[in-house]
Amino acid sequence: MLEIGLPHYLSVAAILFSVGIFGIFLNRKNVIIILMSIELILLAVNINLVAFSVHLQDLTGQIFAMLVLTVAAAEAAIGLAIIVVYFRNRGTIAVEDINLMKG
Amino acid sequence: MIIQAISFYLFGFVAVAAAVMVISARNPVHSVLFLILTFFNAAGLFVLIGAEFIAMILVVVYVGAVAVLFLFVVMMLDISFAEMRQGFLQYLPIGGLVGIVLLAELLMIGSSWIIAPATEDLRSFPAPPIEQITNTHAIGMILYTDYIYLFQGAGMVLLVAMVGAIVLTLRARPGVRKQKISEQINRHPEDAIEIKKIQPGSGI
Amino acid sequence: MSDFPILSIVTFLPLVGALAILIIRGDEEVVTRNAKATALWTTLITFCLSLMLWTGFDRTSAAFQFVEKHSWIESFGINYHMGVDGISVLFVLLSTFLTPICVLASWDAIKVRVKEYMIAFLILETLMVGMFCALDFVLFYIFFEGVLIPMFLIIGVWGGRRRVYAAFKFFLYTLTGSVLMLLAILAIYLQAETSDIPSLLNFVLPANIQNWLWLAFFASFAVKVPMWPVHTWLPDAHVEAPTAGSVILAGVLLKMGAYGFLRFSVPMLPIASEFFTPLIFSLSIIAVIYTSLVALVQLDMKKLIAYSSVAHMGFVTLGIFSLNQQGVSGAIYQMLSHGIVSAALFLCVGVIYDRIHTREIARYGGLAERMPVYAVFFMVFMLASVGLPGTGGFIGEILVLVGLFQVSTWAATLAATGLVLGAAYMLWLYRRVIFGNLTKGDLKAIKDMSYREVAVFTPLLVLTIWMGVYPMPFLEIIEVSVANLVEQHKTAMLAAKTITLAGQ
Amino acid sequence: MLSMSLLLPALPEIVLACSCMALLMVGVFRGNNVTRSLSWVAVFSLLLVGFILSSIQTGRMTAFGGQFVVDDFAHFMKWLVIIGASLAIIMSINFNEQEGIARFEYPVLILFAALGMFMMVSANDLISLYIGLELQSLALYVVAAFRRDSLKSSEAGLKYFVLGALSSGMLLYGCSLIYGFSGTTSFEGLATLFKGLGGAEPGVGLVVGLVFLIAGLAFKVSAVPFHMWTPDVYEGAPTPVTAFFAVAPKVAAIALFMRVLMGPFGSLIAEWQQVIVLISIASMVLGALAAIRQDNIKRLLAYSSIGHVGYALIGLAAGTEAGVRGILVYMTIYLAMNVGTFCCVLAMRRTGRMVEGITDLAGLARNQPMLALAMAIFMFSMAGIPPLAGFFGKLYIFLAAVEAGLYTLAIIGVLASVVGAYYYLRIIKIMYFEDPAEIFDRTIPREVKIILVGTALFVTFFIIRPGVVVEGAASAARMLLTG
Amino acid sequence: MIYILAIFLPLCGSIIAGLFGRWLKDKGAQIVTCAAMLLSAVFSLFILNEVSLKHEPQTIQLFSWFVSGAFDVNWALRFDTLTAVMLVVVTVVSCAVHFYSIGYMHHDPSVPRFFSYLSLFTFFMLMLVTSNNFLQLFFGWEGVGLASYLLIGFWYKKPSANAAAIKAFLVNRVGDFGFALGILGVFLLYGSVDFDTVFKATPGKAAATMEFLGGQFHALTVLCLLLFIGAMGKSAQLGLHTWLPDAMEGPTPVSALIHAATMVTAGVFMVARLSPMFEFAPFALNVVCVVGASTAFFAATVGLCQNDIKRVIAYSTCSQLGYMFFACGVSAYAAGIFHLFTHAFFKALLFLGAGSVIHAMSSEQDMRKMGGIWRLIPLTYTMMWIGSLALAGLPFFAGFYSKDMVLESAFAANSGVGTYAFWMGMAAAIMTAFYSWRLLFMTFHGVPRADEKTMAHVHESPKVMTVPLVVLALGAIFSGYIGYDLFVGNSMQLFWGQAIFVLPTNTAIIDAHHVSLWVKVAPVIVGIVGIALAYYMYIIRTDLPAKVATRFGKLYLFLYNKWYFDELYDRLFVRPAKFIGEGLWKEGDGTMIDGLGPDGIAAVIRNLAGRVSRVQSGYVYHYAFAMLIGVAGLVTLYLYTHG
Repeated sequence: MLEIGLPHYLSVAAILFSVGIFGIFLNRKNVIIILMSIELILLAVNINLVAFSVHLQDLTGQIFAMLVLTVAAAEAAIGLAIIVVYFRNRGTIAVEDINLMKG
Repeated sequence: MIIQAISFYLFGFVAVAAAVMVISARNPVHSVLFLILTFFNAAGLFVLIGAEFIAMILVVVYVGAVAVLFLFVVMMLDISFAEMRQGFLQYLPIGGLVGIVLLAELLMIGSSWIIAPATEDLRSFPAPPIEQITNTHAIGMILYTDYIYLFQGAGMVLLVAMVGAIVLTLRARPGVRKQKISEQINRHPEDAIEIKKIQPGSGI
Repeated sequence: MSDFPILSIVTFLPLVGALAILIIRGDEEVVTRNAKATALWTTLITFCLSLMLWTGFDRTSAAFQFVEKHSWIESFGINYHMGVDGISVLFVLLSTFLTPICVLASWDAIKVRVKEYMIAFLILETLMVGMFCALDFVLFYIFFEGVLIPMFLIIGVWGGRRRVYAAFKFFLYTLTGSVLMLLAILAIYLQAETSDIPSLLNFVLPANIQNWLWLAFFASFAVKVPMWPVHTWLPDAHVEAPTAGSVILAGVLLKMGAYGFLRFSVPMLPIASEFFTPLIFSLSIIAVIYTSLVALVQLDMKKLIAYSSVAHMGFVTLGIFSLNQQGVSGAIYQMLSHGIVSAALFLCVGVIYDRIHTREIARYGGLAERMPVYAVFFMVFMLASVGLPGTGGFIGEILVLVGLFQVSTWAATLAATGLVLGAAYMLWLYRRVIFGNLTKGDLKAIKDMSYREVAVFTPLLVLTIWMGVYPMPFLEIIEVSVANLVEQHKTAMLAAKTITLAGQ
Repeated sequence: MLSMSLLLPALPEIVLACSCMALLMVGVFRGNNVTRSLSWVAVFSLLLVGFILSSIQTGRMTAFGGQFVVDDFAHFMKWLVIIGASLAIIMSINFNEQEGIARFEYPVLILFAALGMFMMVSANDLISLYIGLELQSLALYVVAAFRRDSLKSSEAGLKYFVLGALSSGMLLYGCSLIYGFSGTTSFEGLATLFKGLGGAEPGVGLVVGLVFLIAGLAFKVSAVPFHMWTPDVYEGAPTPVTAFFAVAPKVAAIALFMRVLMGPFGSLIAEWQQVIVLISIASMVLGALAAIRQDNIKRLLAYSSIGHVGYALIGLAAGTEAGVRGILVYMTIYLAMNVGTFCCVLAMRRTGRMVEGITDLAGLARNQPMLALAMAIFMFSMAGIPPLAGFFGKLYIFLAAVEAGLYTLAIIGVLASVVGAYYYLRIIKIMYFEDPAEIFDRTIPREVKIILVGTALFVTFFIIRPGVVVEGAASAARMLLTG
Repeated sequence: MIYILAIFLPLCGSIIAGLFGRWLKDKGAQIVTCAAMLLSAVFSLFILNEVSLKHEPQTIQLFSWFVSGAFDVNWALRFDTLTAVMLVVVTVVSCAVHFYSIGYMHHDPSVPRFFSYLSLFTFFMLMLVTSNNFLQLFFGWEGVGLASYLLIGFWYKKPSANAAAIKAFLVNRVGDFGFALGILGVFLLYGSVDFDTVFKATPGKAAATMEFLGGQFHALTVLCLLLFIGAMGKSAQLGLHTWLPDAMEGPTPVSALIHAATMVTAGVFMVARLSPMFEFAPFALNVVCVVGASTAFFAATVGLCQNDIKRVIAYSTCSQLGYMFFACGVSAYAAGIFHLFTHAFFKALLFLGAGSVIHAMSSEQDMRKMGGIWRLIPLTYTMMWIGSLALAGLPFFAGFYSKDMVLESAFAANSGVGTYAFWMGMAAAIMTAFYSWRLLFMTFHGVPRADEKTMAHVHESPKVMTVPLVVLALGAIFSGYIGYDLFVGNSMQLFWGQAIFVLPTNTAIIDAHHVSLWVKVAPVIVGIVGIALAYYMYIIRTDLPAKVATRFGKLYLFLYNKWYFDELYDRLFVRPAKFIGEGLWKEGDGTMIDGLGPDGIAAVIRNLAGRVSRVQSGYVYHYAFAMLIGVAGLVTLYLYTHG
């Protein structure tokens, strides 16, 4: 219990991952929350990667994590831009209102 | 060792708790703030494990850029929080069930993990001992050489993000007055004033 | 002669005609006229060319003749391989013979989109002929399945009131069967590492997979034949199709299924064929009796004839799976004569449909008074359908029964009841349409057949009688190949038995 | 110092990236009024890339320390991407002008997406896989919402983005597990590792990671149950974009799928075959079923593409060279059919406005027989009816399935294709059997017309020399498997 | 050449009249067909002379019909005595009927068609009798059925005629069904369908058995019974007789030719022709005998109560055919054929006479509306007397010789079935006499019951009709006397040659010459009794028939309604067939096959499609949820199967 090893980090990552996923499909209010959930997921991945990297004593994981961070930032930018565009058209970003197309 | 453990549990617990708050806070502004908290704690975890460069990047990029961007957009869009919808709990049982199953599975993998044999030989870039070279230094040595391809690729990703964000949100609004200094300086009287000769007594 | 690609020419000439029609431009009327003329000439020339098959066919050989072979998909060993033997050559002729008749029959009946109609028919001819000539499995399948496209359009565009339902039913029903066959073809291809039909005819497939493959083939061919209980697409398709569509459907397309049984199921899967013979017999006999009874109570002429087709094709399958000389020859002969006779019967319906625009039997009666010539033609074809000796229908039926009786007296007896029932519904139909008093107002002014119509019917009539009185020229062609087929089947069964015995 | 020869294998990508940036610059400085010429330049640069691709192509080569690989397989797929991207740009030129969204960023973004696809196709490392995927995805998110004043378009972009990001998350999570439990991200390393197992089961973590990875990739090819975005995005995005979505990303993603599963995880086929079979069946069945009730042609095509992916995955499930070959042939034909079909959709325009209802096609055969004929050819081809090209696609796929002994899968596949045939026929029915509706504008842009005719001819006459495509696919497949 | 001409001239006549009738007009068609027929008749007599009297039977091979493996069938004409006799019967009667028809049909609008049909019929009949194999026999068999169908339905506007035509064809088909199976069996047993081959091989197959419908039976018995079913159909024997009375809807000359003289006797001809087979199937012979005897009795009873003049004669025909069959059934084929021969003349005479009456009465056929016209049409009246006398078998008329011979043979067979046949025959004989004179008395005597207008029109028929009557009358008077010796008398063996085969043990026909006197006299006596009874009831006590009818109401109705055969068949076959057909169509095809098959599947798929579409709700979180379920499901699946 006191010996902090890889499983602990992986568990934290797994929990964060799950929280992120919960956030996506349980959220009815605001699309931005979904974006944040995604950030949580990516964070979980990064924790995984870094933990593994350290455990394996291999730098690839950290490089990977860094690239993930970069991409995540880009993704956030695009995502927010799309939300802004949507908001301009629809006047709301409530998740429940985004269902013009279905069937 | 104890300190390490305490720190881990502290960071870990706060990170998870903040994450839960992110998705459950009623006010999106609070969500963003909780997100920032999560990131800080994650950074703490990274430091704890010895990946200080990533930790710094996390703070700089995420807290400094991404989270602020979120905050900015949240503020800008100015959602009225009065009309909170119900229905959140409607899908909770089934959704929760599936989520928990998945979580359980992931945790199981995490705790009962077996690393494949022979991984020692497969490592592409063994991390040098921390005594010889720092984490940041080591990353710096390979990022621009061995990973130049991916680095450039990431650059393209950022470029696309930039182009995309502009293409989507930038609009040239008619009627917006902009200061064009070169034009102002280069103005000549001839351009600005037209002299009309008027016959006296004819009126305008 | 030997290197003259007659089969390819016969197959693809109609396609050339279709392209020619496609590029016809001008106003509606000119296009219509030219399209008709082009289609007629193309089909007639095709027919004349196909007569070379008749004259040049070596009647003493069971081998494939007029063979053409070009590599097509090299890495898979799939070739463009064409050829005919005694089993298929007559079907080629049947197709080329019926198509000009269809074109003529549609001359005035089709008034809208004539150009497209003719194109569809020409493409259909290419595919039909190609299917009978193909000596490569993949090639065969392409032709076999491709037929669906023009037929779907013909039924759907120029059909009757419920044409959409009928066209879909036809298409999806037959497609379902065919795709399963495709899997079987692939399995055979992988087993034998060739898709060349002549080679496959000599290839022995493992006994344990034969049954599955056979069932897959059955799914396709049984629908096409059609056998009970997968026949229900046929009445609908027939009723809704334009006259010429019904003619081709009954005349040629139904034969494709039976041809498939003959070409593939029996020679390639002998053990399974033997194993499933009781199934085929049961279904065929049910078909004969069941559909005859159903035909008895039909109110729509075309539907009645459609159901009669199912019954007649029941005889064909019975004949094929008798697996002896008379049965198989009879089945082929029955197909040919049914191709002519049912085609003619549909044309007969078409003649009056063109005038009164209804196929309801009750709307007719007493036509003999106003249309004596028509009555005669109709009578002859009706009798041929009944299987009266002296018409083509008889020879096929009696040969099938002769073959069948040697295998199973039960089957033969039950099948023979079809003779009685067949007579019942056809005569009753004839009586209700042709005989009786002419009371309906719109029939009083009905005109007898025009010269064009007589020209359409005469060759059919001549063939019907010819095939009944002097069938030898046709049987001669069939015999050797059938003998070969039956012989091979026997050898295969013998070999299979020996293996089983050795295994014990 | 990297010598040029080391960069040579990646020359097409480098050229493509440079032309992206160059075009961007030109656009920024010259503004939107050069969009048309810029689009053509983009097409030419794509062709130039293709030319370079063909001229440097010699066997299998890796670059950047093994993160990047080119071989016949990549070559084949890249050509498909080039074709798809070029056609998407050409199709959009007039469309965008008519819709008032003719902006120079469009061709640039398409080029970026193509670059991403190139990277995906040539990925030889989990990280390069991810970067390529993201590059492509980000560009696609943007073009999906490209008609930013349209609610539908922006909704499409939003949905695509949210779900795409989620899928990336899953994929990444999978990557992280794979990395963690194997110690490497390099495909070669993974392949060595799994071969070394000699058939023994790898760790649970690895396989779960693989499942997550598959889920992420399945999202990109829109396989069930990761398909839900497809209809909405197809419907909402501008039509040329939809056309692009329907072909190029699918080609790239399926290439990646093959690259990953057949390459490093090739010896783990027992672990993933079942998963792919399930996904494949679900895709075929759902694609066939859900399309039946559709009234919007783009939605219908979305479901159709889901179904097609299901078929392509059969080849993957076979896990053999024949399977890969089948997929390559299938994707080639699929590309032609879809581009052609979308050209027809582009032609559906009344008094200058797009119409997308299937019923709007009513009686098209009377008004515009040639357009209807082309559409009918594509529909029959998609239904897999010989002698059209679509049949050959299915033929090779099912050949692989039968060869691999996947009989149940094959049977479900063919039966689903029958159900699927229903809705293709329905379109033909509406065009040919029904009374004409209001007439469409007869102003089909010339480029679109040419593409239409070209694809229709390809689909129709594929039968004459199927060898050309098939042989290429065969050698590509061989190289993917044997290296 | 003459042989061939004799057969094919009628065909030529038929084709010419049929195809070119429009141009030839009535006259031309009549001339062509009658001339062809006349020539054919003359040739037939020549052939009879050559073949039977000079004993030169021969077979003319025409060409191969069809060959399939061992199944080898040729077109061939076989001429032996049996054929020659039939040829003469057919051509002579046909010729008479042709000429008669010129007068009878001259009002009809489609004369060429009628003559074409008549000649066509004759051709088929000739093909039938000259056939050299089973298939050709079948060809002629069905051909005459066709011609009969056409001629019965000649007046196609009359619904009853159409119904009768179809009935005739269908009932015949039922018989042919058996016949066809018989042929199949013959081929299976012998490997050939040529008469010569088959007959030669028969003794060797006497003990053979064959599998039929799951059981092993004596082969020849099975075959003969199957073939006999065919004969029953064609010759209207009990059970398959129902078509014959209805066939009277056709023009009267047709009834005379087809339904009295020629076609209906084809069954008898067949049994005689196949005597080499039947002889080895004693059980089948017994069946033939019983069926024949029963028919003779049954038809006679029905004949008692009919009111339609032609129907009476039709039932009489049916009854007489019964005689012929039971003669064959006791191996007295020669007697059967002899009766066939004489019967052809007098029955054709009766029909044509009846036709003459009908002609005179303006197409009235109901005897209850006739009466008292004998003075007006004396010649017809005479002819009817001659015909009736011959039918009743009064001495020195043709029927006397043949009928006696038949009855004596039955008696002499000295077997159970023979005795049954004899007594049935006797009973039929008395009824025959009764109804014949009932017919005469009701038609010609008593007070006229027709209306004024009809009576005013009554007139003797023209020459062209009466001359054939006279010719036939001559036949009816003398054919018995002339033929007796040849057919059944001392020259019998020589005359028939190989045409009829009788086992030496079956000696009925030879013994028939030596039966006790009462047997010889009895038929005559019962004939006279029958006539007297008729005289008493219809001339002296004209109120009696009605009383009898009411007294035995049930029986009368039973007989009047022909033993309810039609109703029975209607209930048993016709209605169920339609009912089942309707059921199979609507329920079987519609509800079951389509309902469960294409339509059902389509409905299910459409339903599923709707559900699937609803799942696509448009909400992002649903989509995400689907992905989550997907990935969780796959992971779980993996862990479940591999964990």
